[in-house]
Formats: sequence, C-alpha cells, structure tokens
Amino acid sequence: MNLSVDIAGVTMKNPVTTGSGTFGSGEEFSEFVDLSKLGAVTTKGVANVPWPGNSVPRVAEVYGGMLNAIGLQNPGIDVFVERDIPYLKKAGATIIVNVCGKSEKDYLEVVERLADQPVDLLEINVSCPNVKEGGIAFGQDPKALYDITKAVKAKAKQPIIMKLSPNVTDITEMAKAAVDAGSDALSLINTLTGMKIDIERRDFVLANKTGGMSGPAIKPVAVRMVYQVANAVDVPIIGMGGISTAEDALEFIMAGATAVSVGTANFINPATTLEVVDGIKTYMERHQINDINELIGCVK
Amino acid sequence: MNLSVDIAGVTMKNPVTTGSGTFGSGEEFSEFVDLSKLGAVTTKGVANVPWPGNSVPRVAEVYGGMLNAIGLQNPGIDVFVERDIPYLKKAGATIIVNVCGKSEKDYLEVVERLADQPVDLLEINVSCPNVKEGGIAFGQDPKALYDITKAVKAKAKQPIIMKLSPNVTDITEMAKAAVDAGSDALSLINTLTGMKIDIERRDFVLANKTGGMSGPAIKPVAVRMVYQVANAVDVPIIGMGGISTAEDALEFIMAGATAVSVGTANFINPATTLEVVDGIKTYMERHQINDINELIGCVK
Amino acid sequence: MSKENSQIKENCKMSKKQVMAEIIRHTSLSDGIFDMTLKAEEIAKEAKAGQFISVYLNNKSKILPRPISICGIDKEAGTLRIVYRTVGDGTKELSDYKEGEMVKILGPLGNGFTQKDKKAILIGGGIGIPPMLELMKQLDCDKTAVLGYRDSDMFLKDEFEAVGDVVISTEDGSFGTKGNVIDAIKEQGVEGSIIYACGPTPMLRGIKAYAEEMGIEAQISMEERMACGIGACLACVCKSKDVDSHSHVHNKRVCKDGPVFDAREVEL
Amino acid sequence: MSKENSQIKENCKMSKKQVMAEIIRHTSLSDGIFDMTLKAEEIAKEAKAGQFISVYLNNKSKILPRPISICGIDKEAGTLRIVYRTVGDGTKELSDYKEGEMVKILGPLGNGFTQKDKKAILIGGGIGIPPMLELMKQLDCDKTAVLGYRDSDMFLKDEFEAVGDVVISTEDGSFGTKGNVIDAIKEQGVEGSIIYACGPTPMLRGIKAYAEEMGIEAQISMEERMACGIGACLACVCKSKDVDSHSHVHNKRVCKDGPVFDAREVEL
Ligand SMILES: Cc1cc2nc3c(=O)[nH]c(=O)nc-3n(C[C@H](O)[C@H](O)[C@H](O)COP(=O)(O)OP(=O)(O)OC[C@H]3O[C@@H](n4cnc5c(N)ncnc54)[C@H](O)[C@@H]3O)c2cc1C
Ligand SMILES: Cc1cc2nc3c(=O)[nH]c(=O)nc-3n(C[C@H](O)[C@H](O)[C@H](O)COP(=O)(O)OP(=O)(O)OC[C@H]3O[C@@H](n4cnc5c(N)ncnc54)[C@H](O)[C@@H]3O)c2cc1C
Ligand SMILES: Cc1cc2nc3c(=O)[nH]c(=O)nc-3n(C[C@H](O)[C@H](O)[C@H](O)COP(=O)(O)O)c2cc1C
Ligand SMILES: Cc1cc2nc3c(=O)[nH]c(=O)nc-3n(C[C@H](O)[C@H](O)[C@H](O)COP(=O)(O)O)c2cc1C
Ligand code: FES
Ligand code: FES
Repeated sequence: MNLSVDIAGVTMKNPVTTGSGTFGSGEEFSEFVDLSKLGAVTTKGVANVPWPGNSVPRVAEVYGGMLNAIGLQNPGIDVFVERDIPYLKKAGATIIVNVCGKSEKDYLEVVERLADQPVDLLEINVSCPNVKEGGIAFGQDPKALYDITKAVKAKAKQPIIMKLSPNVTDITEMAKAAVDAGSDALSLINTLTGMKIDIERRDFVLANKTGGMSGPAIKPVAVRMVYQVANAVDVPIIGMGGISTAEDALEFIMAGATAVSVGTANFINPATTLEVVDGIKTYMERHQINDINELIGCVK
Repeated sequence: MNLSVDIAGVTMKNPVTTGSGTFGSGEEFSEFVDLSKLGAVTTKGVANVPWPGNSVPRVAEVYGGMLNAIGLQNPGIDVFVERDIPYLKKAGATIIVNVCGKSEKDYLEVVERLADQPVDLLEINVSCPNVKEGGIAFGQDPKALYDITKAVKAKAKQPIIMKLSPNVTDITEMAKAAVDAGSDALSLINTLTGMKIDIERRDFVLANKTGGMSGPAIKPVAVRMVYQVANAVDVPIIGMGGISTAEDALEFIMAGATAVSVGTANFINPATTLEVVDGIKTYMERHQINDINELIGCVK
Repeated sequence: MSKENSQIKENCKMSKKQVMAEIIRHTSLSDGIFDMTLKAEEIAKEAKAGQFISVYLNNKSKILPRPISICGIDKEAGTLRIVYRTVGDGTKELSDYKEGEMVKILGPLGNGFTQKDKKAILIGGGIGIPPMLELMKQLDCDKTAVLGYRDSDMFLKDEFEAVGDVVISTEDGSFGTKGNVIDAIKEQGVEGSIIYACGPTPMLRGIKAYAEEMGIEAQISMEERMACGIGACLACVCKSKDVDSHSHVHNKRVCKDGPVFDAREVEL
Repeated sequence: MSKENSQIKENCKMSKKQVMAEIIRHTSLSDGIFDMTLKAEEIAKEAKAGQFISVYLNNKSKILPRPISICGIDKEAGTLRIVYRTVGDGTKELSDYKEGEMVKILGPLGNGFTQKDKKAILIGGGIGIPPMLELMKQLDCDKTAVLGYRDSDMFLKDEFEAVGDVVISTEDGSFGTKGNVIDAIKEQGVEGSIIYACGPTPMLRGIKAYAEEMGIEAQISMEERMACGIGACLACVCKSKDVDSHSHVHNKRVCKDGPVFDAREVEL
C-alpha cells in the first residue's frame, strides 16, 4: 500500500503533517509521537528576530473549537536554526518550516537564512490574524499576496507553500494570485477570525480582543475552500482545519488535498497525528485502495 | 425593567427574534412559543413567485452545527400575503418579512407587494449561499450591495434591514455600503459556506455540494463581525449566528447588537426563543440592570 | 385520505412535546438492532401508529435530532418503544445509553397511518419492520403482515405472529419466500384491499407499482434528512404529485405532511 | 533551582501519559468544592507534588482540557486525587460525573515543587490549598502549613493537621487570624527558610514581596489559560525576569517551565 505523497518534489512518507503553531518544533510531542513516522513536521512560525507575542489570556474555548491569539511568539531564526532544525533532523523528520514576518524584508531574511539548511519545504504564513502589522494584510489582498509570493519565491532555495487565510470573499482568487506568483503548493486554511465576550466581566476573553478560531467547528469551511482551490489551481494542497480523525483527513483528501495537517486536535489527544495515519491505512485496506493518490480529489 | 428595543423606529418588546428560515412563518412553532411574546417573528425568505428549492438531501450535520441548502423554497408572495401575514397578525406578532430574489426586479416586486401590508420591517436577504443566481452575488460585492439596497430602499414602505453575508473579506466595507445606500438597520450573519463529504459513498452529503453553516459552531465569527460592524456604522444591528442561550444573546448585545435572532437552536429546542428572553431577564435582575439598552455595545 | 389527513393534523395540534425521557428498557434485538423503551407520558398519550419521535443525543457536538419511528405505544404505562439500527455515529452513541439515563425527545411527530376498516396487508422491510408493529396491534380487522428480512435473523417476528398472520421473505432464502416482500405476497398469495408499508425506497417503489396494478390504496412511510422535524425548515421534502399545501411547489414535507403518504401522492 | 528544575524535566521525559481514568471516589468537600480520586497507575507512578493533570470533558463541544493540580498521589493504589472548585461550565460538568465513569486525563504535567531540606512554610489560599497537601505529606522536615480560607468552611484542614503544624487565616475572621495568609504568618509568628505556595495572584504577589523582605526562597505555583498543557502552543505564558529557554523573550510557559516558579523569576 502506498501512503506517500509528493508536495512540490518533496516526498512525504504519508500525507499527515502538523498544523503550524500547534506542535512547537516537535520536541514536546516526541513523547507521544515518533516524529520520523509523520509525513512531515510543520514548525511554529519563525521570524527574523524573537517575537514576544501577545498578552495573556491568549486562548479561549469556543463551541467545538478554540480561539488563539498567541501573536506568533517565537525565538527568531537564529535560535531556530541552532536548536530546532538539528533537533528535527536528528529525530528523522521531514521538515516544513513555517515563516512569519511583519514586512517583506522580515520574510526574506528568514527565507535566506534557511537557504543552506536541511529543510524540505517552506510554508509562508501570510494569514495570521493575530498580529497587527503584516501577516494577514498580505493574505487578504490578491495583489499584496502576489507580490510577497514573488519576492519569497525569488529568494527561496526550497519549494514554497503559501498559507492562505479563510477570511476572504473568494479563496480561489487568492490561490490563483499565489500560484501565478510561483507558489509551489498551498496550505489552507489558517484560522477564522472570531471573538468571545465574557458576559460576567463584560469584557473580551482574549487580551487581543479577537483570535483565530480553529478546531472541529471550522472543518466544513475548510473542506469547502480546499475543494474550491483544488478545482481552481494546479498545485498540491495541504489541507487543514479541524482535522481530528482519519475520516476528517479523508474528507480533505477527497476534496482535493494532497496532504493534511492536524492542528488543534493535538491539544485534545497528543497522539492524533499517528492515529490519523493508522486510520487512513485502515480505510484504504477496507476499501482495497493501494495508493492514497487515487483518493486525492476523487469527489468532484 | 425595560426589555424593549428600537429598530429603525419599530419597537420590539424584547430583543429576541427568529432566524429567517428556521421558524417558517411561526405557525409550526406556535405550539411551543406564544408568538406575541417574541420581539418579532422573522419569516422564511419569500420571493415574487413560488420557488421549489434544491434537491434533497438539503441538510447535513456538522460538528456543533449544520449545513443547509434548502435553496429558498417558498410559496411566493401571493400565498404569503394571503396566508402567512394574516396568521402572524392574528397571533399578535411583530413581523419582519425576509425577502429573497434572483434579480433586482424580483426583490422590488416583493417589496412593492408588501407596501400596504401590516408588516413592520423588511429584512433583505442578499446573502443566501444556496441559490445559483442572485442572492449572495449582491452580498459579496459592495457596489452590487449598494445598488440593490438603494433600489429596495426607494420602493420600500417599511424600514429595511439588509442581511449581510459573512463570506467576505471585510464585513465593515459591506455594512458601510448598505448603510450609505439607505439601509435602516443591518442583520448579520447569514450562514458560512461549508461542505461535507461522505467518505464511504465518496460523494458530497448535500445534493447542492455546498451548504450554509449555522449553529453554535459559527458564533465566534458572528460575534466578531457584529462587533466590527457596530463600531463601523451607526444603525441598529440584529445579531445572529449560533445563539442558543441567553448568554449567547448577551454576547451579541454587548458586542453591539440591538436585537438578536435565534436560528438553528430552534431545531434543538423549539422553545429556545422565549427561554432566551427569560434568561436575559434573569441576567439583568442579577446585575441590577434596568434597561437592556444599557448593555448594547457595552464591551469596547 | 387528504381530508382525514388534515383531520389528523388538526388533532395533533397542540400535542407535540419536548421532554427528557427516562430509558426504561434497552436491549439488543439482533446484530446492530436495538430496542429502547422510554418513559414519556405526555407523548405516549398522544402518539399514533406510524408517527415518529426526534431523538436528541447527549453528545453536544451533534445538534440535529435523529428521527425514529414509534414501534410501540403503551398509554397506560406512559411509555414509547423504538427499535433502531446503528448506522452512523448518532445511533451508535444512542446504543451506548444505559437504562436509567435520560434522553431528550420531541414528539409525537408526523401524521401516522390512517386506519381503514379494510382487509389489510402490512408490509415492513428491514428496519422498516418496527414501525408496522403498533399498527398491526391496533388494526381491528383482517390483516396479514409481510415482513422482509435479510436472513433468518428475524427480529420482532414473534411479536407480529402474536397478533396476526405473518408472511416472511428473506433475501438469502433462509426462511419463507426467497426474495423481497412483493415476491412473498405473490408466492404466498397474500390478499388485501389496502397496504400499509414502511421500508427502503426500492421496496416502496415496488409497492407503489404493485398497489397501482392491483388498484388498491397504499399508505407508505418515507424517510428524509431532517432538521426541525415539525415542518418549519423545509429540509425533508419529497416530490409530490399535487402542489403541496406549504409552498405550492410539489414538495411535501416528510416530517409534517408525512411520513405516511398515499403512494399515489408521491414520486419515488 | 534551575539546575534541579532541568533535572526534574529530564526525569519527567517520556513519562507523560494520556489515559482514560476511572473515577474511584467523588464527593463534595464543601459548597462547590469537589474531591475526586482517579485510577491512573501510569500517571500516579510518575507524579510529584505540585504537578498537575489536564482533565478532558466528555462534553464534545468543550475541547480544551481543564488543568487541575494533583492534591494526592497514592503510588501503591495507582490513584491520583484532585480537588476542584466549580467555577464554570466545565468544572460544573465534571462535578456531575459519577463514580465508575471514565474521564480522559493527561499527566503528570509541569515541574512540581523542588523539595529542599529546610524549615518550610507551605502556603495555600482558597482553591490553592489542595495542591499543597501532597507536598505537606512528603516533606520530611520542619514544616508549617498556612491556609487561607474565606470563612470557617475549612476544607482539608484536618488532613493538613494530621501531618504537621497548621496555621489558619480567614477573610471573615471566623477562625484563626482575620485577614490573609501573610497576616497569619506575622500574627502567629510562623517562621521558615523556604516558602512553597499556591493561590490567587494577589496572594502570590504578597508572598513574593514577603519572601524578598525576609530574604528567603519562595516557590509559587501559577495559573494561566492553557491549550496543549505540554509546552508546545505558547498559550500559557507568564512574564519572567530572565529570558526563557523556549523563545528567549522573557515569557515562561506555566505548563512546562512551571507551574512552580521561583518567585524571583516571575513578574506578577
Ligand atoms: C420518519 C423517519 C423514521 C425513522 N425511523 C427509524 C426507525 O424506526 N429505526 C431506525 O433504525 N431508523 C429510523 N430512521 C432512520 C434514522 O433516522 C437514521 O438511521 C438515523 O438518523 C441515523 O443517524 P446516525 O447518526 O446513526 O447516522 P449518520 O449518518 O451519522 O447521521 C448523520 C445525519 O444524517 C441523518 N440521517 C442519516 N440517515 C438518515 C435516514 N435514513 N433518515 C433520516 N435522517 C438520516 C441523521 O439524523 C443525522 O442528522 C427513520 C428516519 C425517518 C426520517
Ligand atoms: C496549573 C493549574 C492548576 C490548577 N489547579 C486547580 C485545582 O487544583 N483546583 C481547581 O479548582 N482549579 C485549578 N485550576 C483552575 C482550573 O483550571 C479552572 O478553574 C478550570 O479550568 C475552569 O474550567 P471551567 O470550564 O469550569 O471554567 P470556564 O471559565 O467555563 O472555562 C473556560 C476556559 O477557560 C479555562 N480557565 C478558566 N479558568 C481558568 C483558570 N483559573 N486557570 C486556567 N484556565 C482556566 C478553562 O480551562 C477553559 O478552557 C488550575 C489551573 C492551572 C493553570
Ligand atoms: C495555538 C495556535 C497557534 C497557531 N500558530 C500558527 C503559526 O504560527 N503559523 C501558522 O501559519 N498558523 C498557525 N496556526 C494555525 C494552524 O496552523 C491551522 O492553520 C489552524 O489552526 C487550523 O487547523 P486546526 O483546526 O487543525 O487547528 C495556529 C493555530 C493555533 C490553534
Ligand atoms: C434551514 C435554514 C434556512 C435558512 N433560510 C434562510 C432564509 O430563507 N433567509 C435568510 O435570510 N436566512 C436564512 N437562513 C439563515 C439564518 O436566518 C441565520 O442567518 C443563520 O442560520 C445563522 O443563525 P443560526 O446559527 O442561529 O442559525 C437559514 C438558516 C437555516 C439553518
Ligand atoms: S425537518 Fe424541517 S420541515 Fe421537515
Ligand atoms: S498550554 Fe501550551 S504552552 Fe502551555
């Protein structure tokens, strides 16, 4: 049975990776999951310099999901290159580095710094709703997305995956802009912007007021967008948004995703990723499917 | 204690109405709810002529919510004027008629037909994601929204409430377009477009492929949008999306909604609407708030 | 039938209730088929054969009710009996509920069968068998039940036999007529001047054709995905010959105008 | 402490487990305060005083775990005890779970207290009292517990008294010193050369100041909203004096670098 898939020339041994920001750089999950058995580890977003992130509370629970406004706290690319990449390499993981920034310059600095690193793919986060400058601004305007993609692609030594925001009117327009500018693959969806109010304190629950919604509740929106994008562009898609079971993952794959990320579900069960891999195998056995690639986009 | 609120000169005796399409024209719910005790009854969308709606399956369950693609089945304005309005009038309800159409002409026909009817408010649905032509097209482009609003406003004898789609990049831009064109109030949100795939049959669950997502799962997105719109325009807002308890309703009110609609929750408990009214009263008593209007938009 | 139907509707008026019902008895009848008795006096009081209830799950991630037909009504004990097959996550969860636990239900819903004083054939196929049992008990006339099973695992057969004649078909031929219920009717010479039926759509299609051929009335119970269960959301429509009373577009609501329809009224 | 801390972390490595634990005992200790014992051998085996577990709810609409401190560890019986206050929907739901039911937990989490062989003052305030009990039992040295209650409803007091000296403060003055724990320490002349504490932030702030004044070490257990509970998501940070090991930005993770911190390390 073949479970391996190809994202822009990189082979993932199975279609399951981790949602950026929900899995750190893998170390904390290594007691629950053999990182070398994942399709890839997608790291928390890393910027050119350390970011302190937002004030607390940074998370809130909502019906069937959660809001987060971590604000991309990260140690910066120097520590990341020294500590996290060697760790992942040693663990035998295929590595997707998620890159964040506030300006084009920030992104390019990180991408250039990663040029000679043993990193397989770069996921460019232009869709974080939780930082004031940059980030999502690139992800909600096709022209801005085109420009940043073009700039990143020109410098990147690894294939690039633009990560799209669902907070847009037409996801296919964004996908086309990214692909036209050279994005080798696409990731979607990032979080939906949401808000929670504490009616007893009469105040926002999150210090940041709004946060990004993730978890099972957002899955139908994510599946719809993956389907739309798969039918609009011709690059591989990493689908995500609420995946917590193999059945969820298969929905994304059938909608057109070549690979999938497990995000928030890691907080519910830290072994979710490998359980999803196993569940996909079981499904394929039961339905006598020899190659996972047969399922990609099979629902039209 | 004052529970009554004012929407464009119309007094609602309390801030709770019904989500269009989830309550029919009230009759089916009259065994569970005294319609005269609601702030208003908002009816299912009505067009100029009868619409058969979409093929079945029209609904699917998703985590914490549901998808629907009813496709605006409705008896057309003639039957509606003959049967539904007199029924609601007799029941003592404040009446908000939800109007749908495929073209500007369709909307105007309905609006003109309602001119001499004992209807309190018109809610104009330009955000139904489940019909191919019209509907959402008006709701995802500010220019188109402006034009249809202007045209409807010119003919309407009752105050109009444009109902906004959440499937947009910037909800405030849409809100401003509607208000600039004369919308007396705004309703939001309509459903988020979603999709569900049956991995056993390898097919879409809904005949329409996509459907509108509603229910508790969408609440954080709705609260966020109500907050954004309340801080961007100066007309009253009817907030909705996942409200099933008084606590939910109060979140919307504190975010800036003058009134709220209970939609999908009616399917879980047909008496939800009045239980929400009671719960709001209890909250106000406990917090010694004499006028619900004090709570509107109190969280900034 | 439509006059009677609207009378039934009139009678039902003001009678639906949503209650927390205690599970009095919960057993497995056969592989994947469960038998649950619920204490729900107010609903039992009003319930008619052929009506259904909406069952809500305790799992808060699943918000829509599961429509399940009423298989038995005990007005004195104030209980309802339902028999269901585990097909998805919802019915699987339901099957885990223990006696003594509470479950939220809404009912009685729909129109139910319109009982006529005519020699009756009651047809049930698969999980469409349980909804016929209460009618079989109530009908006070000449009646034969024709039950279509997959194999010799014939749940509820005894209970039908206790109240009338029973004819069986099995798909694998392990008992009775090999084939479907129409095969059994023909092979075993079942006669009647009205059919009441519940089962999968292909079976109902066969019955509709058979009834037309024989020129007799057939009341068939239909299924469709539901949300409200009370006629308001227009989720559960089926195609009808006549314009429907609600939207005037040939779409009848299974939950309210049905689930029982005159076979001539609907397209299958 | 940081060397020992990192040693504790090393020891914890490969030791966290997510298991379904049976509720062995579940009682109410006082108004809105519940006492639950869970069978969880693998976690009990590894657990240390001051660590916590993540408790997951059966209600599928609530996906995030509730962090609850370990109040008691019985390695032989393979059980963990937690004591919690119902403050929101999650803890209210938890309080409805019956003995014999299963609950999903992840643990042991966090660093726990670093036990020193010094005359110890153990301070607990309100629902911060239970996390001190296991430490009180384990510390094999001179020790006094200072427990701050709202009123004379003094849950767990007896159990502390069974293993050492106890000094009480109550907000309403109905027992012991009227006031807070620092008032009690001063009024009742409690002395020690190390403080271990858990309680509301204002109390911890007072303790930090008191320890600085006295020039003694204070290990305080902190709280923050969590998602992963294992240090990966960066939800639960507190401001630290030194750059943190993870992001080098003065943000320590309560779930992994804590919940116990040297009071000097953190801003409150
Ligand atoms: C009027 C009526 C009476 C019924 N009576 C019985 C009965 O007596 N015994 C019995 O075993 N089954 C009966 N069914 C079918 C029963 O409702 C479904 O098997 C059940 O809803 C499946 O739920 P699930 O969560 O296990 O399946 P899933 O497939 O996981 O359910 C997903 C969603 O689809 C809906 N759904 C799935 N299958 C059906 C279906 N066949 N009809 C309607 N909705 C469906 C569910 O309610 C739920 O909203 C009846 C259906 C109707 C409409
Ligand atoms: C390390 C640690 C140890 C704890 N130990 C205990 C204990 O031993 N006994 C006890 O009664 N309580 C303890 N708490 C507090 C406990 O976690 C909260 O009271 C509980 O999560 C509230 O859940 P809820 O659903 O009832 O409240 P809700 O307010 O409805 O919860 C909503 C969300 O906020 C989170 N949340 C709410 N309050 C807190 C809080 N104070 N800290 C962290 N998250 C919170 C919830 O986990 C949930 O995700 C501890 C907290 C931490 C961080
Ligand atoms: C706590 C948290 C932190 C996240 N941080 C990042 C990030 O740094 N970069 C990024 O591209 N996405 C980030 N995301 C988004 C996820 O990678 C993912 O796109 C989203 O959560 C939807 O998937 P899920 O529902 O499986 O979590 C974060 C999500 C969460 C919940
Ligand atoms: C079955 C169904 C039918 C609906 N029909 C309409 C409609 O006819 N017109 C309209 O404006 N909105 C319609 N809606 C949207 C609701 O009025 C409401 O905006 C949305 O469902 C969000 O609220 P909720 O989460 O409380 O249901 C429909 C929703 C559902 C679930
Ligand atoms: S389920 Fe709503 S009309 Fe039938
Ligand atoms: S809760 Fe995730 S880092 Fe602490």
